Amino acid sequence: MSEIQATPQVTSAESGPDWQRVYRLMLTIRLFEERANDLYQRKIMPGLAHLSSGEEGVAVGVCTALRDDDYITSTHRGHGHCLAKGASADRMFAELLGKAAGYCGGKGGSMHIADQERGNLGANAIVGGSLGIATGAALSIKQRGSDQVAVSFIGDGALGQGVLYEVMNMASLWKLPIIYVCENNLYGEYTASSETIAGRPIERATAFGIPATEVDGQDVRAVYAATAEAVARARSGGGPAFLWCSTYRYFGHHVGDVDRGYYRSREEEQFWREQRDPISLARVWLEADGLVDAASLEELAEEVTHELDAAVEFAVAAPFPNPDQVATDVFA
Amino acid sequence: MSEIQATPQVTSAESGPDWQRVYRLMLTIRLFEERANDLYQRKIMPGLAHLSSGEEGVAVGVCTALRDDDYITSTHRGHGHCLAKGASADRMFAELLGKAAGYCGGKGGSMHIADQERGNLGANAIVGGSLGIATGAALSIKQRGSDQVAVSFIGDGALGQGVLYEVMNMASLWKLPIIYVCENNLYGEYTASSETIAGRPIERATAFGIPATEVDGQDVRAVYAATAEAVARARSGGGPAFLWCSTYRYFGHHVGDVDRGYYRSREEEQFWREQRDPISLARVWLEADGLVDAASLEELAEEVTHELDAAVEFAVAAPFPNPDQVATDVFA
Amino acid sequence: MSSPDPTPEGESRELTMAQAIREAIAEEMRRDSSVFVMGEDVAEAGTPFKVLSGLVEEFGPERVIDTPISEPGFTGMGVGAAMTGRRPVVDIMFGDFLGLVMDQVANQAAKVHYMSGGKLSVPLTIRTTMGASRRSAAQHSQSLHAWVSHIPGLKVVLPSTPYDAKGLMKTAIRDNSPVVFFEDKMNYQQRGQVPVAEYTIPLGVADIKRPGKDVTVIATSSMVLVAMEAAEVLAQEGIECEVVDPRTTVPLDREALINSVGRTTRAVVVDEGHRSYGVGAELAAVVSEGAFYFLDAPVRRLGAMDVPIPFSPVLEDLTVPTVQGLVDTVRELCGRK
Amino acid sequence: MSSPDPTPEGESRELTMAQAIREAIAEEMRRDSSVFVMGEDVAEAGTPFKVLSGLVEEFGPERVIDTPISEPGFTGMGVGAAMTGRRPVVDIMFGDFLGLVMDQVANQAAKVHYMSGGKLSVPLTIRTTMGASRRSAAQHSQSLHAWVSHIPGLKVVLPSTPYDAKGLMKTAIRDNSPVVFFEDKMNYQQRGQVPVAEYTIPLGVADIKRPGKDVTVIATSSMVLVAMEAAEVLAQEGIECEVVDPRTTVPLDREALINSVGRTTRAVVVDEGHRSYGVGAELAAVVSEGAFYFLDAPVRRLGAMDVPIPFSPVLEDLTVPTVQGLVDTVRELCGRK
Ligand SMILES: Cc1ncc(C[n+]2csc(CCOP(=O)(O)OP(=O)(O)O)c2C)c(N)n1
Ligand SMILES: Cc1ncc(C[n+]2csc(CCOP(=O)(O)OP(=O)(O)O)c2C)c(N)n1
Ligand SMILES: [Mg+2]
Ligand SMILES: [Mg+2]
Repeated sequence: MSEIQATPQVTSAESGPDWQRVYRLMLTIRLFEERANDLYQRKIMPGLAHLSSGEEGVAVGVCTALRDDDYITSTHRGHGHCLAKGASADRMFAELLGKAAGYCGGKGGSMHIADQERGNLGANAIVGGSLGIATGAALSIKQRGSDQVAVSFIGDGALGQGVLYEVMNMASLWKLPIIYVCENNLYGEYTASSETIAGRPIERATAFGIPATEVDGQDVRAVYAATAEAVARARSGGGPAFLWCSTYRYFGHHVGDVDRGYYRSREEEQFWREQRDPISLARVWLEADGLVDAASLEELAEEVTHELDAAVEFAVAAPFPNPDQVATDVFA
Repeated sequence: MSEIQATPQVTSAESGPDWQRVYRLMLTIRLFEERANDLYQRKIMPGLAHLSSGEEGVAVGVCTALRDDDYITSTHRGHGHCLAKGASADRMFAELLGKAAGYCGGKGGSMHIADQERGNLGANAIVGGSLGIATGAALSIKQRGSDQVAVSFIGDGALGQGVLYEVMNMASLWKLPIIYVCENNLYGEYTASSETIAGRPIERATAFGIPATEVDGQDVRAVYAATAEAVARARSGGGPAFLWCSTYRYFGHHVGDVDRGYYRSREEEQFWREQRDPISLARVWLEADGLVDAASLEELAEEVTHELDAAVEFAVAAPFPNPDQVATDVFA
Repeated sequence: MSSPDPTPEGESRELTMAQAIREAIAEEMRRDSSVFVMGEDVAEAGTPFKVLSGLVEEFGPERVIDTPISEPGFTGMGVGAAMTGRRPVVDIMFGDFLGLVMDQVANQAAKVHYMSGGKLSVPLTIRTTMGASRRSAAQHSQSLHAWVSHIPGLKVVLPSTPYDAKGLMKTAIRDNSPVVFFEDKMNYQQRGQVPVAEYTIPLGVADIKRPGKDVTVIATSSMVLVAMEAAEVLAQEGIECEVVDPRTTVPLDREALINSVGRTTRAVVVDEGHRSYGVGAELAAVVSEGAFYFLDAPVRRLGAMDVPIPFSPVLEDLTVPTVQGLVDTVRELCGRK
Repeated sequence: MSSPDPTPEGESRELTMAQAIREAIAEEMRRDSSVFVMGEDVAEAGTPFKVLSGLVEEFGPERVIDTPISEPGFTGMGVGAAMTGRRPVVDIMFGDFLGLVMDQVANQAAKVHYMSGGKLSVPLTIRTTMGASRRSAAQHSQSLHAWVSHIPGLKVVLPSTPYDAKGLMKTAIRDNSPVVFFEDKMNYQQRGQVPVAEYTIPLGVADIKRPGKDVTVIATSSMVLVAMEAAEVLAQEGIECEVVDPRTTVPLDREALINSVGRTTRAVVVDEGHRSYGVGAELAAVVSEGAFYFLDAPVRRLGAMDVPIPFSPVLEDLTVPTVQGLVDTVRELCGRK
């Protein structure tokens, strides 16, 4: 199995993360999603998948500020979170194809991918469905006296789910080490968030006494910095935080959502792809800061491509689960 | 049947309500609850009931600003709302005793009392359970092009229920004519609100772009004024409002909650009863303004006592439903 | 078919079930201005399954309302709107999301009429989906009609053909009680004749989808298709299945089920909910009790396996009743194996 | 009783069911520091039924946590805490409030283990209540165990005696799967012998509460008391009832039920959930199918009427199975009427 690299570790608050690895991870997600889309188009991947291309800055910026033993919960649009938290692409592809070698033995698929070893408590196909889980993990952390933190990734659509307010209230009351990261990609399915969100989004957290920050989700540095601050506070008992990250999904709501004209314009899509791409933006300052050059980027892209192609190959060749697996794992 | 008077009507914005009737209504609720408690103690009333003594200022202040055709939804602590909206005490007592003459034919009881004719869409035994109903009534009003309004009474405990935030969001987005009236009586059952509410309560509404007001719930004039303002705005298409009314329940959470020492002090109870009683406070300014005098108050008290005693008598003597009623009204 | 011939005197045309449902709702919206639709992505998107395409264009956004992703909130609002003069059709995109709204459905919608002694009523229709086999995994594949069928005060509809879907939907919308209407995702593209002229189908009347004398197959929703195919196979072996479709679980046409089994003396129940504590249990119990003295063999039940629906196609396909599985069961029941 | 004699070698004392449950939880909390309790008014108030009185005094507010009135939120948190090393006991004050948490229970708790291919697990216990007859009206009187029994991945416990309640609660807390534990409000003050020494009772083992040869009465939760009383009455008429208590609906001890009916040839199922689409339907279907060739009469079902539970005592008392109703049913089943 090829090994996609683990979450970049923050060695110290001063030194900051390894930005090359940050870049690599974003690129990995981008190329992963392209392959997922391709597998779907070629009818090798069953079901649907929700791609996160365009949103890599959030997943990577957040997870870069986390430790391996920190928890995340993810969404239906969760490949990026999973990779950013350190999962291997090969076992992820295997899961997407329903193979036994997948993270969930093929039982979960794209919408339920979880990676116990890296603290990914799972994607969730219920909008807002993992908010309770993440907040409960934070309660568990506190009860165990650990200095882990939990991150709950949610979409802007999850602001519609009442459970968010229930758990934010308890997280605030009990000063739980949890960070709610909301990926505002402007749409929930085929409806603009502006039609479904009244008032100022971050006030939905501050109303509960939770510090909230608006973050440019396309700037991985900004995401990292905001997360690192929230994580530091949470680790030291300072309680929850809420990050409202503006971002954009390039693909449709799911892989099959191709004709999008009725809910958003080509121009808008183009703007984000061309002007606000988190990977291109990172590349500019990485080059400017001398952290990478054209040659090293080329090399890196080749490496990632190679790894992902190998991962796809592995997954396609991998066997399906045995029929007897259908009845296992119902009870623990 | 004795007739408890209807909701005092606001004849015009200037003239204001008939304050004598306001006073009478508060007194009616107080004496109603005393009798309900008595019926429980004497084991004539089955089940439990949640008394609202001490909170009359909110129920009456709010309903005084409403028309007969406006809607309210109520809570498990709903006798006051029901009376304030114009229900008859005799049919209410009959309902509390499970009699056929009750508002719901004895099928609802204290926790489900409803009065279709006066727009009371019902008490609810699920905390926050009528928030959807009230907000839906407001949507109906808007769709029908009517100038009615809907009021949803809730307790401070309902701030814990996620559905509140879901419906406030929609009410705000769609500018629905609804007023959320929260009766903050400092406790949800046996737990202090301070232990269950993070942040500043009114921000839970303003976060959704809903104007919110903190109101002294023991001052019926203040409640009336805040409601009248919200109602006027709602009637003219200005959308929802949220009123956070501080108040206090004199009795226990329910009629059986007698030893309350473990969750609140005698001193606190005494303070509210003696210093903050909505009826005594009203009496002071009514007398000062020359709207009532000792004699008229005495007369009024006698009248109300007489009416309520007759109502109890009626209810006690009234027959239980026929057994065949058990299977009717399942489907409409 | 014992149901009225769809083309007795008038014209008919072939529609998909999705089209038939849309037509029913559109007709009722034209007929009664108090009918409106509310849910996630019901307007321009016309739902993910495109069932409601075109409605917002005809009726406007005031009557085809896109909501936030707030199932408890807008379902509750549907209850309140229904109590105050409207006839909402609330869309719960996937039946799995019923978990979010059971309080609104079971504690509010179902009980308001009774608790108020008949004074208030809730003419609400909730449309939702059921059915697996789409590789949608455990949280998007459930058939949870057992939950609502268990709660007094709710009517529950499970159409199996475009014809039934249209006629039952119109009745559901006109009904003064809350109705939960389950659409099997696998049925949406199924085609069938639907009359041009208006018609309705009463709730609580089972339909014999295929007459037969050897064994009764009681099938619901998309399982009717499975039963019809199995009956075809079995007919070639000389086993004549009577396929009975209850069409509504509440009210349940107990008599029709019992009568059929009384004639055939054998019964299999096929329902796509999980086998245990599912709708199939009730149907089997009703027949076992009601036709006890006629039964030549125990009533058999087929349902989804008692496991969360797995993603992997090779596993998912094992979980739901199949034509082959039903054929085998009937053969065994008739002593042909 | 086929269950281990409560006083084989050790002492026992009489406890109420409430005390037995409290003792079970307290013992498990002492034994395993990862066990904690969470819910509304569970701490100083010890729940409205005083089941948990004294726990917060012993274990402190970090392990006996009063929550806001946020059932979906804190149930979800129970799931997450369970997935990350804790063993939460979540308190849902009234079973009726399950409507609020079915998404957390059915879509999350029940499925996490399976969806993750066995990698994650949810050792969560949810305590809640069931049962009518308290004049609490429609929203505080339901017995909704059918909902959770239908969802694969959940275990479901319905104790009928203090002895069973204690032993089953301890097993539930130690179980690595989510368990929903239903306590009948009418049982809380019921007394029974409970050993001083520690013991547990496995899930999935039915208990013959009274042996008999003429008819099997399969009864759950407080209906076991109804069955025991009815059996007493019937014994005087020479009808010997075997009262079988499944104790858990999931896993279900099918064999024990079928074997008993195989011996007696007649069966009545008594469960307090609504009759239609309820747990009783499954139990009846299991027995009808499994004991078909032994049955001398159709399996009868008693359950709550299919109406919302009314407030008025004269109506409420008509809705739930009674001793008299059961006696009549058994008599009729045995041809004594
Ligand atoms: C409770 C629930 N309601 C509806 C859906 C259907 N659905 C799946 S994704 C989605 C939109 C989610 O939007 P958002 O949270 O903004 O995430 P995004 O897809 O934009 O990343 C909806 C409505 C669901 N999965 N769960
Ligand atoms: C959803 C739900 N959870 C719990 C309860 C039990 N319960 C009944 S009243 C109550 C407290 C409500 O507090 P609040 O809203 O402040 O109203 P108050 O009783 O103070 O008037 C609780 C927890 C309930 N009825 N519904
Ligand atoms: Mg979005
Ligand atoms: Mg309160």
